[in-house]
Amino acid sequence: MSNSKFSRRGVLKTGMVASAGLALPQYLRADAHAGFTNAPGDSEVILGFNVPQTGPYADEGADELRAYELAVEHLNGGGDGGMLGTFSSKALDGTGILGREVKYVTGDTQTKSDAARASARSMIEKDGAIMITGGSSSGVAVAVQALCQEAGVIFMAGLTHSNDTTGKDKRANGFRHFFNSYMSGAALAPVLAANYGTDRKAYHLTADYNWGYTTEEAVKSSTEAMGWETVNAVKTPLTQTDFSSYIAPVLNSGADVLVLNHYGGNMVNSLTNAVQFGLREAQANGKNFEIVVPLYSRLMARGAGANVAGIFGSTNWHWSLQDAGSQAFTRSFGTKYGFPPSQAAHTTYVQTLLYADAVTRAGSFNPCAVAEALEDFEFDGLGNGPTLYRGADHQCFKDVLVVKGKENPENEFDLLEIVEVTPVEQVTYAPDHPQFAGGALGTCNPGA
Amino acid sequence: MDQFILQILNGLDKGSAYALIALGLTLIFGTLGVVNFAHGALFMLGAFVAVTMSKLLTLSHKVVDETRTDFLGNPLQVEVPYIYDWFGQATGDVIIDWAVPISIIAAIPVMIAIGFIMERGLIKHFYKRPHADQILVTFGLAIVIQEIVKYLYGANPIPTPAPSAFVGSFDFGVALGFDPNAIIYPYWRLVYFFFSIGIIAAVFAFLQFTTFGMVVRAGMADRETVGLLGIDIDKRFTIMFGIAAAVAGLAGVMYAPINSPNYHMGMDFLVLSFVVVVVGGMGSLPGAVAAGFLLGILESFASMSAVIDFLPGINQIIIYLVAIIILLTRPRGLMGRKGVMEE
Amino acid sequence: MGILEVKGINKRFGGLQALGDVNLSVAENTTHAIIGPNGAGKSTLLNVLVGKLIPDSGSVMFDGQSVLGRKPHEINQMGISRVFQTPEIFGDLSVFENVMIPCFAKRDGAFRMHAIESIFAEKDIQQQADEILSDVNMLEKKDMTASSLSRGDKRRLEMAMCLVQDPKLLLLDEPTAGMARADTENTINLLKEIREQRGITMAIIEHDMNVVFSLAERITVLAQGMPLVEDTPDNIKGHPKVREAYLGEAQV
Amino acid sequence: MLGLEKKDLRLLLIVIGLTMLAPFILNPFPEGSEMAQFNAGYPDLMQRFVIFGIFAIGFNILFGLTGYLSFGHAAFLGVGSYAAVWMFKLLSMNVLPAIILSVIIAGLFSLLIGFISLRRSGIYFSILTLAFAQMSFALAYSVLTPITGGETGLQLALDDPRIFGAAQTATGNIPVPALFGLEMRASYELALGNWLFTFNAGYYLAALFLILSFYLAIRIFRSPFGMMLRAIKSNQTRMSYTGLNSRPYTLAAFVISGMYAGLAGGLMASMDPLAGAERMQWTASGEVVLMTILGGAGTLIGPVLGAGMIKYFENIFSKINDTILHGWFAFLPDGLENFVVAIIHPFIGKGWHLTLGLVFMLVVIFLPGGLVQGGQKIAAMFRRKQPEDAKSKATEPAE
Repeated sequence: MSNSKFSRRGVLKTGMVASAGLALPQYLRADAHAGFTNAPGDSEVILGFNVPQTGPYADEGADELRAYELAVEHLNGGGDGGMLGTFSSKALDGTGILGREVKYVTGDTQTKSDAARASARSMIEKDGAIMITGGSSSGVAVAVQALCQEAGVIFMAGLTHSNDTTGKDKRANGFRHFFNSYMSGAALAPVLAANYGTDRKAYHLTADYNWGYTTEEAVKSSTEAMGWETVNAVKTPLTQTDFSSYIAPVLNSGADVLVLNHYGGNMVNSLTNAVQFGLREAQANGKNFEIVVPLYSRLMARGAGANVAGIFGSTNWHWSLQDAGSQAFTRSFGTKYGFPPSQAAHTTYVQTLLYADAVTRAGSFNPCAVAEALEDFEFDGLGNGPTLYRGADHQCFKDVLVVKGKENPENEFDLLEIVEVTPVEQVTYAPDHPQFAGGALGTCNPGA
Repeated sequence: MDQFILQILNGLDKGSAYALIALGLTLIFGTLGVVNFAHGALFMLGAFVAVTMSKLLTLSHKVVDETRTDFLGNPLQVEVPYIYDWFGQATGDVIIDWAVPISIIAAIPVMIAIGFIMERGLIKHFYKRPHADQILVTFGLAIVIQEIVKYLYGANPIPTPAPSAFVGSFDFGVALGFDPNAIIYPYWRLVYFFFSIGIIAAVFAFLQFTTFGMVVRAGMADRETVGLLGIDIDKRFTIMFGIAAAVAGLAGVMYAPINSPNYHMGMDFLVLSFVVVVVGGMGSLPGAVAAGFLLGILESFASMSAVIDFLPGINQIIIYLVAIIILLTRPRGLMGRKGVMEE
Repeated sequence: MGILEVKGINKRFGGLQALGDVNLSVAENTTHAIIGPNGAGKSTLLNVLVGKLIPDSGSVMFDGQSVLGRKPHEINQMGISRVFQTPEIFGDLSVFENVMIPCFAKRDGAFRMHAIESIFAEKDIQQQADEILSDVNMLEKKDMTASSLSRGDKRRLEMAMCLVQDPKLLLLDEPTAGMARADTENTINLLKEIREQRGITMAIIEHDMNVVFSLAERITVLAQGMPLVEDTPDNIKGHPKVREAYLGEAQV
Repeated sequence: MLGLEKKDLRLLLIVIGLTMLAPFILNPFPEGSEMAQFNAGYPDLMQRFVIFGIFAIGFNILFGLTGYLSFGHAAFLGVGSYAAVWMFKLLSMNVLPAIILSVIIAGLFSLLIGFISLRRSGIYFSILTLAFAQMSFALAYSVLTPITGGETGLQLALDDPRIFGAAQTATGNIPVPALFGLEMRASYELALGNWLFTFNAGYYLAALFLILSFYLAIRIFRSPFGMMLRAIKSNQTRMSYTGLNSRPYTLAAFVISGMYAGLAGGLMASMDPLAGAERMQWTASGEVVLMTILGGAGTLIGPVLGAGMIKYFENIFSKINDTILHGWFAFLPDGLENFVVAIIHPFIGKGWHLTLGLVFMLVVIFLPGGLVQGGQKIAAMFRRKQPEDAKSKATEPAE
């Protein structure tokens, strides 16, 4: 018995079975189609952009949405084409995807896994979305990725940095372009060693949830490998707003580096608090005291204002990169919206292009065909240099940027400067690396 | 020992923030009996008075600088604050630097006005309504205020630094004979602490030593009788609401440099402030203040890494755990009055 | 041996001796009044009897069982009902429901999980409720919300709620407080009627001498927490100590 | 019939009719039309309507009847969904044992929390329940990650034991929740002209539970127990001086409503096998409070309406974006179109919270008894307009 597990509204909407008031009990319509969820009709294809529109990450979500709209414009042949011109694969020609015009629906993840799944399900069930993308936290990414696996659609993760997304929680239908905790650690460690020496004592403050754990582990292991010592690692509650009681003891703990494994609002507050306590000017063990933020977000760094100056961190992409792809993207984004794009905007734009390209190369919207086309796909020209979408865990491998907060930013967008572009070899790991252990990709699910 | 002193200091500082927020809430909630879910929004509005002030002070006009280019390669438009034109750059910078203290002056009338409008326009009609209705209407109001702020200022936190004179920390350790850096505390947090104490003292003095305060206290105890005496208690309650809003707002203004304000900071503090008020005991101002300090200090101790190592997760739940223990051992919190919101 | 035997009750609130060695014996099938000037400890005594306060020492025996340490609802289940100074009724419920509740309490005890049965199927309870409402002349008001009743009707309703439980002892806390003279008369008559027709033992705490002397068969006088005298109304009337206590109050 | 009075039976029949025909009622607009945006007749949202309906009905048994305002009821829903997902992981993908276990676990958890919290009343009780729920949330999100999945939520995995079922499907995927082989996500689609109606197995299972829950709630409301609960709300002093012990009554009500929450949690996990910690956060507890008050606390149908309204806003309004707005107003001249879109823009998409907040305020200001009272007002208006009609209808035998 084959059931229609998820509706295929897209067909009806576009192909419009106008059977003039005739009751058509279309039970088990699966065979009538290509055999996968939400197979699009002949004229248009619907993508689901699921981003945080309310809650603390709403601005990041808004930037992602801008990038998606830009990507759709470019895919449909509008605008200046952005990174379509610099992308190494030339399959996309600005006529939509496989000749179908790209349409999209939007939803609000609220940065809650429940709400994100509800929103994604409505896109799949109601709007007939063939692919879901977006999100601004790992919890949401992992939750929606599992849902897409179950529903039989492709999930192109947005901003998600936890190892788990392509580690223990990886799924065959899910793909991540963004980098991860391990890569941050691997990229940061040598730069930190070069700048601060190998004889350092680190104190970690870690957000008490999955992403925090994986980031702490990654930074700890890669810095310890270089000779650093970890003095202490303290977990801080997600809902904490005032970190003073966690930061006050740091200076007297024997540590001379503070690592803030925090993101978003947590990062803004803990960094602001740390600077208030004078840690940046302080001396410890005869050295200058230093602060490190493993994952930087320029949007969020804005909230910390001048406090970011001189502080090292890593980022997936930055608009000041000089390669042709980055420049093309920054130009078309900046022209349309009047300010440079964030790394969240970049990764979501790239993910949309990569999906469209994979469909075109596969010649089918079937998620299994798309997944096959994405797996071990090598490309260039999308802002991160030569990149591999590894088939074993659906993680992109590319250069990682180590950045530093600018001392004298010229404007509110010019907060970070690139210190080093860590080459991809240095951040590559084996699929069965212990930090990514457990879980299995499974097999791709095309739905009913 | 030094760690211990450090966390007490920390707890006092945290506690003063809690006490100040709870004080405003308890004026409305514990004494007027209105379940005010919009109190957090008032706190947030206070912080955004500071944000607005610094935006106003840096209100700029654009000057094209041909020598530099922006990220798209066009000539750079440099923003020049009007205040530079009026006072010159040096004085202008000082004024901008002092935006937060300046906004305290602005916050008092603004917040009192907001409080008046809220009370006269909305809350007044809900004194006699069931608490359920009060919850719904104030929650709705809180969402609306929050969304308007989000619409105007975005969702991200906005840095609102303290004057540069207050940057850095005071080293208590040296003063007390410990190693340097053992007990340091940021100047601005010390300012916050003393500011809070000052406001709390002022509110108490106001209620204790003025006729107005006496009437209001009598009105809290027995509204009808005071009404019978021909005293217009409603008008006084409106003023009380204004004062409560001002206290919440001042708490917010001063908090802005500690954590960059964002539109949902009110909601983040809302639950906590309710817990503080109730643990302090309904209808008791000293109770709210005491509970604020108690929870602040305990929270600080719970965040010490030795404590967390011993009891993982204790820092996550300490406030709630303490609230449960206190409410189970003392039926009306620390200093609650009998019969206030017990039904 | 009375149905209610209070022996040597002491209760202190801080430094204040609220009750000092109080003895009281209420004989079955009588009306016993407890009087005394303000602050004499009448209310404290009443609260001890119903389990709201626990005395520091002494014993309270009701129908051969100790009352002390029991909760108000347990004491009610032993057969003591209480009428309050200002009527305590279920204001949000209908008059009919107000009297059904004590019927359930009497039949099913302090708690029963009858969550699925329909209230409309409880014919015996409904009948009892109807009967008591017609006894107090409130049958035509049975569907009204209790809070919308007049003050007199509220008191009658509360009385009905107590009577329907068929208590062994009815405690009345100033049943005529704040009433106009005509209402007071009505209440006196109502209580007399109850006393005669139902044979319920009553203990009345009262301030109004007129009421006391119209109803009581025995009177205990309290002053400053101490039992002054206990006697028949006639003997109490001319008792010098009583006069002194009340005059003393009047002077203040 | 069914031990119900005529009025209640009618209400039950209305609820049965509405839930059974929901796929039609919620999809009034043809596919592809501009108004299709407002269609809510897709499985996920329909399931959410009934599941949150159950949650709110249960909450109302406590709050509406006894007046005890629990601010931590989401904890029971969360615990229920964790229990269900663990059943899926350990036992099998059959939803029945999962739902049963979630009700039991939530019942036990609420017994514990209720037993402690009910030692206090009023606001003190509210804060105790809030504190317990916040502790549950904070711990589930962090240190209990091995049991709860923490941030990412508790999910199924390919290597789960599932001792009474297959760990994986033939195609190497995680099996989906099913009722004896009937998959919860299975749908039957009916196309009538341009209309498309979806009949989803999971929805109908949840709807069945809603009807049962609703029926049980009516019975409780009309039972002596229900009357006792209302009496507690009305006057606790009189309650105890009438020989009734309020504590077991309130505790029973607390546990019943906790079990309702557990049922909702179990169903939620059955429809979508993931349990996230945010389900237990105070905002989630606050949501059910708002649903109940919005619909009308203490009324039978109110909480269901309140739940439906909030979920509708959350899922439908949040998905309207400017592109859609431009589509709607494309018929207007350009300038006017942009103007209208700019006016509506703050209230849709990312502004859906604003709309919801305004709705809360408007409802409580103009309909003090919630949506139910609004409905009654409208009904009364019609009755006044056509008294003759109403009378002639009333004389007809109501079957």
